[in-house]
Amino acid sequence: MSLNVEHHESRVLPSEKPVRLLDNAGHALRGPETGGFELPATETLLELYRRMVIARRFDVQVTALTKQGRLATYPSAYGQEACEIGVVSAITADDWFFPTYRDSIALLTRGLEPADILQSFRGDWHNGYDQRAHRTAAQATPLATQALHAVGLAHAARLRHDPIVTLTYLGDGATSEGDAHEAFNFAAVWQTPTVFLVQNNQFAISTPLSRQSHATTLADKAVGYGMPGYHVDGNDVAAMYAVATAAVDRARAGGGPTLIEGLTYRIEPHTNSDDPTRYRQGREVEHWKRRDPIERLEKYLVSEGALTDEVRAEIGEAAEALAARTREAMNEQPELDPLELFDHVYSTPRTALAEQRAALEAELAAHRTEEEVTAR
Amino acid sequence: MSLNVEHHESRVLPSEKPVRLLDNAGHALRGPETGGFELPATETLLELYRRMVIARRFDVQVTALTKQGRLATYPSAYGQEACEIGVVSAITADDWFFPTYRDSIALLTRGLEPADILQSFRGDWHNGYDQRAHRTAAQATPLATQALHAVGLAHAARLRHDPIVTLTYLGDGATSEGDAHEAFNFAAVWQTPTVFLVQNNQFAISTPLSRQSHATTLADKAVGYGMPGYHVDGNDVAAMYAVATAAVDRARAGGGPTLIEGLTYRIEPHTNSDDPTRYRQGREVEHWKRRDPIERLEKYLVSEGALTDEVRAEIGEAAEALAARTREAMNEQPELDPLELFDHVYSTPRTALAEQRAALEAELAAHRTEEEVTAR
Amino acid sequence: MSRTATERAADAAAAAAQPMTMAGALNAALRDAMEADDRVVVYGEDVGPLGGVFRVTDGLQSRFGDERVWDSPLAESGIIGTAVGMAMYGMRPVVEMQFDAFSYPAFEQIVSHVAKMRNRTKGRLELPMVIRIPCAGAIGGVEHHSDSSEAYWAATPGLTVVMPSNPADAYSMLREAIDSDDPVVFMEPKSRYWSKASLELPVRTEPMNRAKVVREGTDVTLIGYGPTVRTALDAASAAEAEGLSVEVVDLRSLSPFDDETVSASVRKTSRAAVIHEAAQFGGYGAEVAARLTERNFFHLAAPILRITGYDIPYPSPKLEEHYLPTPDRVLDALASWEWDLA
Amino acid sequence: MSRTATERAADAAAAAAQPMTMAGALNAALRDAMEADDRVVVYGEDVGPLGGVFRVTDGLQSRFGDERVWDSPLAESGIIGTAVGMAMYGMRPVVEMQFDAFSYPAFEQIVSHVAKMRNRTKGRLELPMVIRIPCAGAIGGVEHHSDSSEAYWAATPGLTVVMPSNPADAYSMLREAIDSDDPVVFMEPKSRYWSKASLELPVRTEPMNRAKVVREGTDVTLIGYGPTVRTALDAASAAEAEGLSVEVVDLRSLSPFDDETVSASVRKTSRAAVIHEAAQFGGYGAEVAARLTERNFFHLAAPILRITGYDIPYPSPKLEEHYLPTPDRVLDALASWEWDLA
Ligand SMILES: Cc1ncc(C[n+]2csc(CCOP(=O)(O)OP(=O)(O)O)c2C)c(N)n1
Ligand SMILES: Cc1ncc(C[n+]2csc(CCOP(=O)(O)OP(=O)(O)O)c2C)c(N)n1
Ligand SMILES: [Mg+2]
Ligand SMILES: [Mg+2]
Repeated sequence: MSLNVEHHESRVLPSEKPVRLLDNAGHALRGPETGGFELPATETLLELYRRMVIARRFDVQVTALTKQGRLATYPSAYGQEACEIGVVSAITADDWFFPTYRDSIALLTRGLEPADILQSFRGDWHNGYDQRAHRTAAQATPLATQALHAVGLAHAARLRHDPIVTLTYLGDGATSEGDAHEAFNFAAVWQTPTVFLVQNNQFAISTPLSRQSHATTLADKAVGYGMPGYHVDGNDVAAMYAVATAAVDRARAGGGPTLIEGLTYRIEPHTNSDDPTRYRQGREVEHWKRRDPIERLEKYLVSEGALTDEVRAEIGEAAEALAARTREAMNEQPELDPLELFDHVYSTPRTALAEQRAALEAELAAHRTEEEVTAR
Repeated sequence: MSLNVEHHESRVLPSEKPVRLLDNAGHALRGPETGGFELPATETLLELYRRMVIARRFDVQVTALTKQGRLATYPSAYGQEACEIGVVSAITADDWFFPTYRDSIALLTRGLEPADILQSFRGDWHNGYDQRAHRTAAQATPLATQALHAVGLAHAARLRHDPIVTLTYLGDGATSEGDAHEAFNFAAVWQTPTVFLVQNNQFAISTPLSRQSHATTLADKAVGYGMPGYHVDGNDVAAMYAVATAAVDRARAGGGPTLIEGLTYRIEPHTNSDDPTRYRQGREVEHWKRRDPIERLEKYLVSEGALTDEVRAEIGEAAEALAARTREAMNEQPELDPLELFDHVYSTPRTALAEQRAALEAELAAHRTEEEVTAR
Repeated sequence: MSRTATERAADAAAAAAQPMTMAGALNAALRDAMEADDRVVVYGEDVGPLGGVFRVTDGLQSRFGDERVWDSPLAESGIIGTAVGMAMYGMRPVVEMQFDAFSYPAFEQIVSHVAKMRNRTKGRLELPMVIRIPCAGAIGGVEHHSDSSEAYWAATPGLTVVMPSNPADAYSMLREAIDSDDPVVFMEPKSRYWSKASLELPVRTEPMNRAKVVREGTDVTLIGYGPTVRTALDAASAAEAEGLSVEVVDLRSLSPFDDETVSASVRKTSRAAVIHEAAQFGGYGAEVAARLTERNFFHLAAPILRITGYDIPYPSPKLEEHYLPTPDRVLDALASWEWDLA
Repeated sequence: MSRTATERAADAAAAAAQPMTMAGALNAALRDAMEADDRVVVYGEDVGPLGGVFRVTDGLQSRFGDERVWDSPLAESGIIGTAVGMAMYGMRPVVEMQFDAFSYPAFEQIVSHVAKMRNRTKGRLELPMVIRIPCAGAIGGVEHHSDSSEAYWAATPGLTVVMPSNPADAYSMLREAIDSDDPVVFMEPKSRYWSKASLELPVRTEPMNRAKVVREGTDVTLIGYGPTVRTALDAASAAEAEGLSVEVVDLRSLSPFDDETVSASVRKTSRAAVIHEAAQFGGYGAEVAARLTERNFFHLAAPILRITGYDIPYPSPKLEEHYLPTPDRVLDALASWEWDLA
């Protein structure tokens, strides 16, 4: 599958109606709504389904653990699985991924261990996985900053003639930041192999999209950079995957960056410490729950006879196993070494830090002695 | 005159061919190239001509004075008069203007005194005019930052129900800055009465447009904010004035912001300390000199019989008088009081600053005594 | 027994006084400032219906409408840059940066414009604006949520930088900051948001540019601001048990620095330590130590100590306890001096 | 008379040695680093055909091609942010911020990522990148062209901050910065760009994290960095005429601070002053004074002085002479002490 020719050759406005391959009842669509994209093969969709189900189970589990106080915070992606999983599934293990705090489930799909993903949210250390090994950057908190890293890394790879692609996620709110603009622009000017996914979940914490942008679609922004932009139904994993795959292919072939907007909805609060009743109606949430991305694909797969009870059971088991592994991991409280605080700041050792480290070491030793004395 | 209806109601790509009302030979155009804009009345054009001629004389004079060392630096707008004068002429004295370092001649048109405009370039003080009295902000150096000020001020005026408009200029290079993006976005979301003029003079110091943007036109950026964008021949003052007037009217009527790109060329070096031979061909400069905005309008006005020898002579005299006033002003070396350095930092007095002021005062007094002693 | 007028007034005050958190006091200050002056507007990320992530702007939008209080797009440079324009037009914007680290995108607007506008225009254009920054750590925040940015602002001429440590000051200083014709960086220690005091509004404490001796003592001066005033007071109480008389100064204003009050205390005690959460190297404590030493060198019995965070990025939640300057660490530092206690 | 090998080598060196400006030395360092390591790339605003507004990158693009040296779009956060990505991939980007004040849009990328990446990833991801910043004033620059931003960077844990004062150090330290696995903020004093020295390349001076005693003396230590080393040396010569023996230390590295070298000097002389262009309040000199006092209090005969810019925004060209710490001002400060000269 390849992107429409027009998008290569000239500037075209993204369609106002989002690109969609499956409607909410799980029926395959034809005609202009598909934007010329083809429905992925059933086995591909089944695999996406599997990943989404597992991802959601994980997400629900972590939210529960967070409520139990096991984690300091957790930004849920419940309801955004079509974006989260559909797009990250379009890149290979050799490609680099630049996620945000919201995108833990995409990391899971990328093969990272729950224990490693959640280290930062549990509060052990700011980042808990080997970025280079997984070709997955730390989940960025300062909004839109990671998009520039994705562009820079893509450019470096291009200079090295490595045929990799970088993929970065950002939120609707993050598109307002200067860094988003600079990332889009650098990518377009340098023609880097970068795919930007804007997950338009319609809220930035409490701030609705209408206070964030006056554009018809967020994909419209692509026009101003001379790059193709796609406005896609973000609850249709078939469409998300198809558009992302085309964008990734194009990037890998030297065709430059693409901006994809997935129109979706944040079902859960922003994080566990948020109170969405202050700024939105339960009705709206209910409306979007009825457009659940997993159910939509499920209906299609069932109608195609691809999702048998057997497969469903197998997926369910895998999901439960993962949830159990996640619980176990979060019930462990690894011993952290406070002295490690000093060990990674610089590669070149510093006397002042060594002094401070020694001071803390003495303090800890004194504390231990005190405890021993008290214990006796 | 009003803007095309489509621009209000829906998103439309700016025309790839710049909007133009007079061709390079000074012939009035008809048809699609005009973008539906009408040629301003001849007396308006004559007034614009007058302003441009005076502006250029000033610009040439200041460049000469700078070469003579009278000024620390001067960024010339030679060749950009259609943008500089055409657009600023579309606002009233009650509106606010937010210029850059490049836009001295627009300030001149706005009625500011050469001596006041040039204070900063001569190095006396960072800003030399009463911004509030002239409703003209300081000429901004940090690129694109002033665009946000323009949006904020417009929003404040709107909240106060004052029917004013804010106009800000920025360069092609400045559109790459995060602040440009944030300004466009805030203006569109808040629907502020703001007109953005991007003077695309095709260079940011030495960096050509192709290294700055991959967009078909810089006006395309408007689409991503849901605001109208116009790509205009920046050497056609008739077009610049017509489009700007329509945008100003629309803004004043509550229709929100507009982005105007004027496609022009920087004839002079970036500033006096620049060496353009390092990055561009003399031929290119010659090519653009042949598209001179003043000559173009002159041809039209002559053909219309509006530019008589008498008028020409009168304008020439006014221009020479201004040049003379500028020379005089720059030949004066006003006595600066170093102690004033401490007087304007805070409105609330600070003991530490008073101490430092006293120290400098003592130092200056000691120095004067020393000089007197030496002189005797 | 008949009651005096003073007694009756005191009773009325006590009746009007109400227990209030620092977040509540700040909220009240915003409300009262907005009532008093319709040029005051409040905007930033999530300050509208949500009332800010710390609820400091709670209820303001429903009270004053969305032309006085609104959610801006998510862009800090945009927030500060537009506030500059609004202040140029005579408004008095009070804007919020959600956390210290998220003020960094606005650094250019703050340093190159907010701080410089008045001087640039020879006082013809003032920028009466307040930049509220929930600051510092000790709240178990994940990365980027516990920075201490005060050294950056304090090092920038043209800015006024203040940080209250308690609800009464929070109210009073915020009112004063909003009334000021100078731009004020108003830093709110997050870990103190839920600290309580009984307040009778509108409470007015000392002018915001003055430091305050919050505990008298004779042996040593502990200098704190924001969250570390509590630390200093706790350390002082503990030290008292060991026979040490500790004076505690709450700086309140970081820029300007109240040389008079702080130097007087240091001259009295001849020993001092400054306490802050930020890293030590290049931190605000360096200025405190340097200027107090310059001005009081021959009155000092020992160098001024800095009891601070380490020279490392702020740690993750589980490790922050080892980073923060605790009362224990303060006591250890005091113990490092030789005391000849009676 | 037969010549020794040493003599011959010295001759060859003298023959190879060439007069060079600091700008030229930096240019040569970039060229040699790029020759030595093809992971080194150079980009920023106008660094290509123009060679940078100070010509530090002159000729590099024509030598190495535009895949090694190129003009980026005009966006500083974009420059630093993409450099982070490039360094993550194993490149060694050397990027230029055109002036101090134009690094401010990149503040968030520098403080929240460049400084924190290594620590965040427990050393798994290093960012070997160099951020070149032409810094400070005294060049008659209009507003925003003469800021001194070093206090901001030095206060940020995770950054290494250095500033050469002469062509030999400029070459040597830039080579070392590029070779470092840590991100380095490399500050180049604009007013010294045209200062000259005779250099034999590749010159290697002391390690970049060490301070250097550039003039020996016994009565007082003047501590400078970048442009103020010259100021200190000039003041020292003038003071000599008045019988004062002045030692001058060139800090070279602002973070880390070379406590060993500087403390040794201060212990020897018992008096010290630090000189910088930036405003005094919260400036880098505060850290210098604070830490030297902490470590050498009982060796000091007087408080450490700070001879600096005033606490105001950097002035316009015609007034900067009154702002800058001149040798005269240094001499005045020294004269304020009571000397018992033989
Ligand atoms: C530069 C910056 N400013 C503010 C914040 C605080 N913050 C964290 S998430 C968030 C909302 C982001 O919304 P969006 O980009 O739509 O992503 P979502 O959370 O909806 O996935 C805000 C304001 C931040 N992390 N970084
Ligand atoms: C934030 C910032 N970065 C860099 C600079 C240095 N600088 C001054 S003018 C200029 C080029 C601007 O080009 P453009 O916006 O096209 O305007 P022009 O000079 O062509 O009118 C640069 C890089 C600056 N002033 N501000
Ligand atoms: Mg969102
Ligand atoms: Mg330009």
